[in-house]
Amino acid sequence: MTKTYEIRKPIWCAGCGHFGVQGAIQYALQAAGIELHETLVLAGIGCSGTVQNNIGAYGYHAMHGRVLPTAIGVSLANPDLTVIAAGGDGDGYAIGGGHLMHALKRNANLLYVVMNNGVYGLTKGQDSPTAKTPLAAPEEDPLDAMMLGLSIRSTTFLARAITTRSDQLNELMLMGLQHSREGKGMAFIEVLSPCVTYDDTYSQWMNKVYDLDADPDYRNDDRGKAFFDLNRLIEQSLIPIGLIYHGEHASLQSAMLSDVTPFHSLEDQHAGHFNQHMEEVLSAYAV
Amino acid sequence: MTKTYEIRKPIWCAGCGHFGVQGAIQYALQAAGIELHETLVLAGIGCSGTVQNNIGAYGYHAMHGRVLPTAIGVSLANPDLTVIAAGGDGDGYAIGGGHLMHALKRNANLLYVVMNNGVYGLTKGQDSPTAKTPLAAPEEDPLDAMMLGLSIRSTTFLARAITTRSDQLNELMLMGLQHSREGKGMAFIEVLSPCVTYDDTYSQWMNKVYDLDADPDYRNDDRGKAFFDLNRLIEQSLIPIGLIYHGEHASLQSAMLSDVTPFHSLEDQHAGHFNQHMEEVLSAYAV
Amino acid sequence: MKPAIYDISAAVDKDLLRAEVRDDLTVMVAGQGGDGSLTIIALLSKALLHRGYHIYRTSDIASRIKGGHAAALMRASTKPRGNLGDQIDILIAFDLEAVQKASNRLAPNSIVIFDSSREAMPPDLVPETALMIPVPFSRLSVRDLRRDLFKNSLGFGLLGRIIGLADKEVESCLRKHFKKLSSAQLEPNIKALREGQAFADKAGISGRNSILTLPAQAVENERIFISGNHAAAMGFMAAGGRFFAGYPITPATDVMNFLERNLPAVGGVVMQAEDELASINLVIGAALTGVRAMTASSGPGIALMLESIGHCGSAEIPIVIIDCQRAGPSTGMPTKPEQSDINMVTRGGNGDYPHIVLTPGDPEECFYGSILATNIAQRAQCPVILALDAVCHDNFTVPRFDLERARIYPGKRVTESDVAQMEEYRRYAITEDGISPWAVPGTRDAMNLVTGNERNEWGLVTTEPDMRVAMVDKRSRKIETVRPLLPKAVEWGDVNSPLGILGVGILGGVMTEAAERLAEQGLHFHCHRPRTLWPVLEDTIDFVNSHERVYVVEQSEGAQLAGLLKSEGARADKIVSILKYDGLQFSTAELVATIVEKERLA
Amino acid sequence: MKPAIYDISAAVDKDLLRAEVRDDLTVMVAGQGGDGSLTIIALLSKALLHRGYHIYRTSDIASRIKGGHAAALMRASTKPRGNLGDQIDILIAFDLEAVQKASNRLAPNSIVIFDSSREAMPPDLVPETALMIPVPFSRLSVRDLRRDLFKNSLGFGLLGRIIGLADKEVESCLRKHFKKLSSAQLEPNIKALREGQAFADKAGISGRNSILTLPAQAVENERIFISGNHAAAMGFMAAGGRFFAGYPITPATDVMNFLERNLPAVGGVVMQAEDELASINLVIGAALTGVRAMTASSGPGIALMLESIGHCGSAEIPIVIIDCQRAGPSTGMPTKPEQSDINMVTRGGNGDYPHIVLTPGDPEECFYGSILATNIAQRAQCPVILALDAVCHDNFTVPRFDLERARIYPGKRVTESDVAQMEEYRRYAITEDGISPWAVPGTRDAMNLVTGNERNEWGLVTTEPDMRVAMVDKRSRKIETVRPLLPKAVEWGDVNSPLGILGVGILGGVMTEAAERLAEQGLHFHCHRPRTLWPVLEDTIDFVNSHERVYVVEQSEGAQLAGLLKSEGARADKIVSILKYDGLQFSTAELVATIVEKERLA
Ligand SMILES: Cc1ncc(C[n+]2csc(CCOP(=O)(O)OP(=O)(O)O)c2C)c(N)n1
Ligand SMILES: Cc1ncc(C[n+]2csc(CCOP(=O)(O)OP(=O)(O)O)c2C)c(N)n1
Ligand code: SF4
Ligand code: SF4
Ligand SMILES: [Mg+2]
Ligand SMILES: [Mg+2]
Repeated sequence: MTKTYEIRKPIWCAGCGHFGVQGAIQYALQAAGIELHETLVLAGIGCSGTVQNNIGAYGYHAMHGRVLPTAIGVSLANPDLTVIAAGGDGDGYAIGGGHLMHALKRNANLLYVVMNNGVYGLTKGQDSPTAKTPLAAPEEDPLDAMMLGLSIRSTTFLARAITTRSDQLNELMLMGLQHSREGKGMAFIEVLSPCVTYDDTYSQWMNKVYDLDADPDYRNDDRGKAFFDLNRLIEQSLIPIGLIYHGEHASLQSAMLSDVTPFHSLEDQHAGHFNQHMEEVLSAYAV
Repeated sequence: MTKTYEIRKPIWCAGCGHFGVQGAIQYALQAAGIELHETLVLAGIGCSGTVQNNIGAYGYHAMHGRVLPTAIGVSLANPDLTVIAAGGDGDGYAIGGGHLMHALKRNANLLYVVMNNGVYGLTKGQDSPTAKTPLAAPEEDPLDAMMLGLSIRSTTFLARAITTRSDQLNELMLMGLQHSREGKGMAFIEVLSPCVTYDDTYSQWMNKVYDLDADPDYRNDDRGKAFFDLNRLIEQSLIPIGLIYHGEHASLQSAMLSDVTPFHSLEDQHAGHFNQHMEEVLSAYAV
Repeated sequence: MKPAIYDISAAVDKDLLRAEVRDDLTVMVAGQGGDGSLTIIALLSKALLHRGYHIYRTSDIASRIKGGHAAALMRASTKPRGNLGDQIDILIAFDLEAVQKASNRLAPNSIVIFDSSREAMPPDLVPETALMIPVPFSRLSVRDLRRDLFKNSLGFGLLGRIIGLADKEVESCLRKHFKKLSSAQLEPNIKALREGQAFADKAGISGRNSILTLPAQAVENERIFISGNHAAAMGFMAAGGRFFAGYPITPATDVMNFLERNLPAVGGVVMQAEDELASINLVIGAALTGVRAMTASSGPGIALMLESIGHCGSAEIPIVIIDCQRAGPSTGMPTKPEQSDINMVTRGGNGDYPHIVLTPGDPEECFYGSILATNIAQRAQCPVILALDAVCHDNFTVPRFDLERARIYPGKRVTESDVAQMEEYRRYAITEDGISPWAVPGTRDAMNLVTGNERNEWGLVTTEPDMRVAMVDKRSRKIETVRPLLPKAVEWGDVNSPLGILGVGILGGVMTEAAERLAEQGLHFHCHRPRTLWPVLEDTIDFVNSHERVYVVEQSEGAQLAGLLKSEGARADKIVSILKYDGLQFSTAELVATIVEKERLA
Repeated sequence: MKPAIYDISAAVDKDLLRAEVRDDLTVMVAGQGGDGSLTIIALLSKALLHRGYHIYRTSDIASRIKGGHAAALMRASTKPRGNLGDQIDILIAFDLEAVQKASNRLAPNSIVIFDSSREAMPPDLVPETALMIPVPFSRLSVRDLRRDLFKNSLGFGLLGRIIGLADKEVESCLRKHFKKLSSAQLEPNIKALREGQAFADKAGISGRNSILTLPAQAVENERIFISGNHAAAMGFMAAGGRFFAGYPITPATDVMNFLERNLPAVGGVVMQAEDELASINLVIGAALTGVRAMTASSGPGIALMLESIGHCGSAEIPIVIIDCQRAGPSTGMPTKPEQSDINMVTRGGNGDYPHIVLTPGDPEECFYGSILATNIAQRAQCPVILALDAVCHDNFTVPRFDLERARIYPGKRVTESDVAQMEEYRRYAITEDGISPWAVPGTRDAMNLVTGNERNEWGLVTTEPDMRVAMVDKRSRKIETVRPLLPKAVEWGDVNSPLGILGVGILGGVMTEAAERLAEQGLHFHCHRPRTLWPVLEDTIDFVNSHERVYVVEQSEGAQLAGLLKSEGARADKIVSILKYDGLQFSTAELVATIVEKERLA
């Protein structure tokens, strides 16, 4: 076998939540039987944004905040690839917030994993948009990306997990991966992934999570009710986890690629292939 | 009186919804008794982004998509000014989407008015994020900025109006202006403001609006229920208008400026004023 | 149709009806946005294209919504000319502003057709020797609901008579142009056309007794009439381009429009993104898979893309970017031309990154240049920028593009079977030519990492000084590798003259004509138009340094082109800058006068 | 405390305990992120500052999370030196990587203290003549929970003995450094310090019998020890800066941190924005009200701000931007220094826009330069950029800043009563000096419009060619108006020499030392360090053109500084570029060797 890059050992601090997230991605890829060479892991910039080096698939390190448009570009250009985008809460919710909103709206076939630790780990501990009491404006409420996801009508898969509950995390990761692989659209999974160095929230979060998967009354297929319930839980200072929403909506691929020739293989790109079309286009300009 | 710029006549197409929005802003300023020289109208880029020329207040033409951070900067630097930010749906929801999310989270004292026409008027009619059936991906659902606003916990004033119902529009505009003037935070008003040239939606929208203000069962102070109800209406292809949410939350100003000296007047800025503080700061570096 | 309406026109002096032969004619039609000026010029262009003329068509419109003042201009000539004539020979003015705008450019013997139902014409706006033809367009048009169409057709009918087109010719042109209209919609236009002709009859202007005439020209080669934007978009497709993402912005939106219409049919994808950051990163995503991908924008949007452009330079991702330059800085004047993004596109991003910038001079070069850009991006695995100026929106007559010349060079791509032969596969292998073999995601056993951090050959992040230097040097080498493929400058004029004129893009046309006229005055110039902006090619530096004095003509207040040349070794004491930044195009007369004056003082 | 642990150290050769006097010492401490290398160097710096030495302190850390390799370096010297010595005199190595990294820079008589409880030392890493002191740091430190603090204090105790500091001196230094710790927290550190001293005792190194000694120096003026980032942030405050918005990015975050701590107390606002686009537009908003406002970032973030910077140039909005340059392109090497944003900050945005770029060479210049930038932004109503290089994070000894010198010049501001005297008030009035009187929002009867579109004097959008030209020219004129206020270059060395050395920023130190040494070899140079990058000042162009040969030294592969000078008129044939882009700082020895070699070939 051709030698390729040596899978890097994670460079995270001992105890960092990101280890668990990486484990779940690896679990899901394996459980779904997806080959590494058919997988592209795109990551943002941050501590979280090194996960792509540790998996053995194709990896891409996006610019800070841009992992989602890049991942959508990949997913449209080569629908055969398994596309996993990953990044931190700073990457995804601060500088990348606008793209998140639009990615959720587009519903492209990809899995997006946010490692939410409430801080900017790599730049040494500034508050992220999910920080509990931001230094600058302590009365600002943290952003809840699941609520945001619910507010956008074309979302099809929204889930939150915590690294301390790895079974649930693994299961949700696998479901999300399959959702995207099956062409049902974008799976968005936020993982509570504490930063032990700059804001160790393990015990705080473990005490606050509320598992919707374990609540028989919760309906993850009803957007309005889901929002209502989440809002109530948040008002009680709880953090809802589990499969928050699961619905159906045309994916970006189904909307954009339904009638077109795939064009991702090199062989398709030879001159002459589309000459007739080009001649027609050109003729419209003929004098 | 010193002569200043000649208030420009609107350059919009006859029948453009934006006329009504401008009228409502003018109405609100007058009804609230706010002086024009104490008002800064910031506008984005787009057909909508010319409204600041037509009012007679101080005006600023922001870069495309950046009107909100600019407006927040103004509102923090000089809390005495009345700050009105305005722009189109392209400006506010596409390129400016990330800023919108964070502005809603910050809840600064300002009024933000989006003229939603579902198209990019100035660039000649491309689909905006609120377009009903976007050309590129016809199955994508339009963005509903009120739902988005509800999903962010620190929002305090969310309303939607339509230019054809000017009484309601005027009233909401006045309420929003007062909300921000009274230091209660950001008032976000989306106005359905049809573009007669590129997508004349007047009759379509007039038939679809559902007036929450007229619905005695609607509770605009209950975030969870409001979302639930809006979601139901949208699923019925209706467009909810009226005061969608009205709540309380610390404003950015109250969080950031409570204990500090105002620093917006030129007189405060002379050397010596803060010399003692500076000497202390400097001494920390003394050898 | 009440004959009364024709009474308004007065008969034209018989002496003028001599059907004077013209081989060069500049026409302007202007009025408010809804007046249909652009349509009349489009119709006239078509008619004269059929007669075998070279057409250059441009416009001058306000960046504001429908409405606002709009002028359309056209030049028909027997020689190809990429610019307008100095003077306007015929003006159709739907309002006073139109006359004011044209005023100082009207030829002494110009023909001015103006809307007599609006304001009165103030004195001194029009040369005394001009022929004035008052037409009550507005009054006539109130009779018709589709006001602008009516004005179009009426104006075109009259214009056809004035320049000696046959009524049949004119009508067929109109029918073709409106071929998408139903016959019920077409009918009033034909009627309006006839009214225009009847109006001419009344004024005594008939097929034989026209004022001017432009005899049919023999045409040797097939020609097309196209703008730079369309040509560049077409070139991208022809070179295998299959993914485009963009965000609307004047004057680049047209590229997206063109591709939205034409790319999906061959399996391509066109996406309108939420902003420019998304556009370019969507493009990067597509490019990562090996698909040829492009975006287009203008100054403000390109500025937002600079981090990403540098990233592609670093991470070795092939993308194509079109910058349709417009007058800056900031939002500037969105509908006005300039060449003032040269600094930005050549050296705007952070750090030192390899990339290539081409600057075509006409739609033909836009087409072949875009093919080259698309191929060379793959070849060098780096960003390639096409910097267009007014050429992006202006229409030119050019030889029909030869699709056979469009080749698709895959570059150093490696397939699964290639990889199977290799002991190890390193995405960023240090190679002699600076280009690393590239296996795209999906290729078995070739897994690799792509990053904008500095990295080792496998794509793993490193700051090890030797590896860093090796990587930077490798990236520089690839530009040297492709340098011989980059388009050299076009040179013409007097090779022996110690005096030179240098300019890029659309200025080629005005430089040509200016040099011709200067030669007539005994001032001989050697002309040079670079087509590659970055890297700056040797021939351009040599050109400057081997002449005594070189006029560097450009549309930028900051003399960006001159600065670029100097920074790459052109001698400052050789360069005399001629700058224009008023939002208008250079005219030949203006350029000639400036050079004559400067030569006098030199 | 079991005495057993001291048995591990061997006694040092008595002959070495001569307390050799040094006036220049370079020390490096390195290990994994948690090892506390930075603390030891900080403690040592403090101790030697007290002895009256000039200190230059820098670090070399991985951009990755806690952990990763980190080195801290310090030079103490009797002359002020803005760079490290060529060779490392003392190394404390917590792991093998540290020794490897330092290996080729170790002085022949260097002292190497290494952690003997980890890997064995491979041969040839350390000069044979070096003094090796093995210390089982890790083994010792397992006894302590706060491992890094322990290592710090132990290492510092030992180091103090080696360089002849009194135990009292060392302990008081430690107590001051850890003054925020509770006494319970402090206790183990004092214990560890004593262990370090006891270790020295065992090795025979005592107060008298030290290996080196750095005698106390007389200090004439008050001095401070500070980094460029802190100095620039302080200058901004001193010049009345009251609003800062930023987004974290290495190595600029420090500016935000400093201001978060210090600005609110005087009524200022510091905001962490959601991204760089928000940062700069928050700043623009504040600036619109007349408040002095600033942002800071590094390459990738500044790239995102270019549209906004050009906008401020166009719309005449005064803002200050700090670019803490780091090695690019793209994400590059975030913790490594470079000077490769010069193109971007001088000419990166779209169109031609007026602005100013300063590049200070040490923290003192950062402070006064930042004051100047803040004032001049108001004066010229345009963006001013401070382009910092490694000076941003490195610490220098500089004379205590004179706050009395900090003046706040309001520029052409007009108040309500001024306006009341005016017949009309036009925000963009065309003035001779290019600066228009400015009434901020809130001023009665002075309502005006601000826009990035081209505009007339009232701020109403226009494309009228004459107005356009008048506005562009006005904006250019204001740069000419403030040009005399811009800091000229610093020159030193042999004024009569035909040979020059030119470089900016932190390179001043290494240039100085190199020139001294070259002079010793009979090669005399005239040195020139520009402090204004844009506009390029005449004195710099003159310097290049009036010498026979000028070495332009810079940290950029693309020779950006040389290119900039050439584009503004410096003769290409005069310039010999010396480039460094391996992520390391220039060393004097390296620069001297390069120049000697090039001179030999010249
Ligand atoms: C354009 C740009 N701005 C800022 C940075 C600096 N930066 C690197 S990582 C990061 C934030 C990381 O936080 P997060 O995304 O939450 O990831 P974490 O480290 O917490 O996993 C920032 C601001 C950058 N690389 N690029
Ligand atoms: C950075 C940047 N990108 C693109 C543009 C071009 N542009 C101008 S207005 C506009 C959209 C306007 O749409 P909208 O905000 O909905 O306003 P409307 O005209 O519909 O009122 C765009 C894309 C720009 N000015 N700047
Ligand atoms: S700094 Fe925080 S987020 Fe980063 S690796 Fe360490 S624990 Fe994880
Ligand atoms: S184009 Fe549309 S949005 Fe713009 S002014 Fe006209 S009607 Fe209004
Ligand atoms: Mg984080
Ligand atoms: Mg719109």
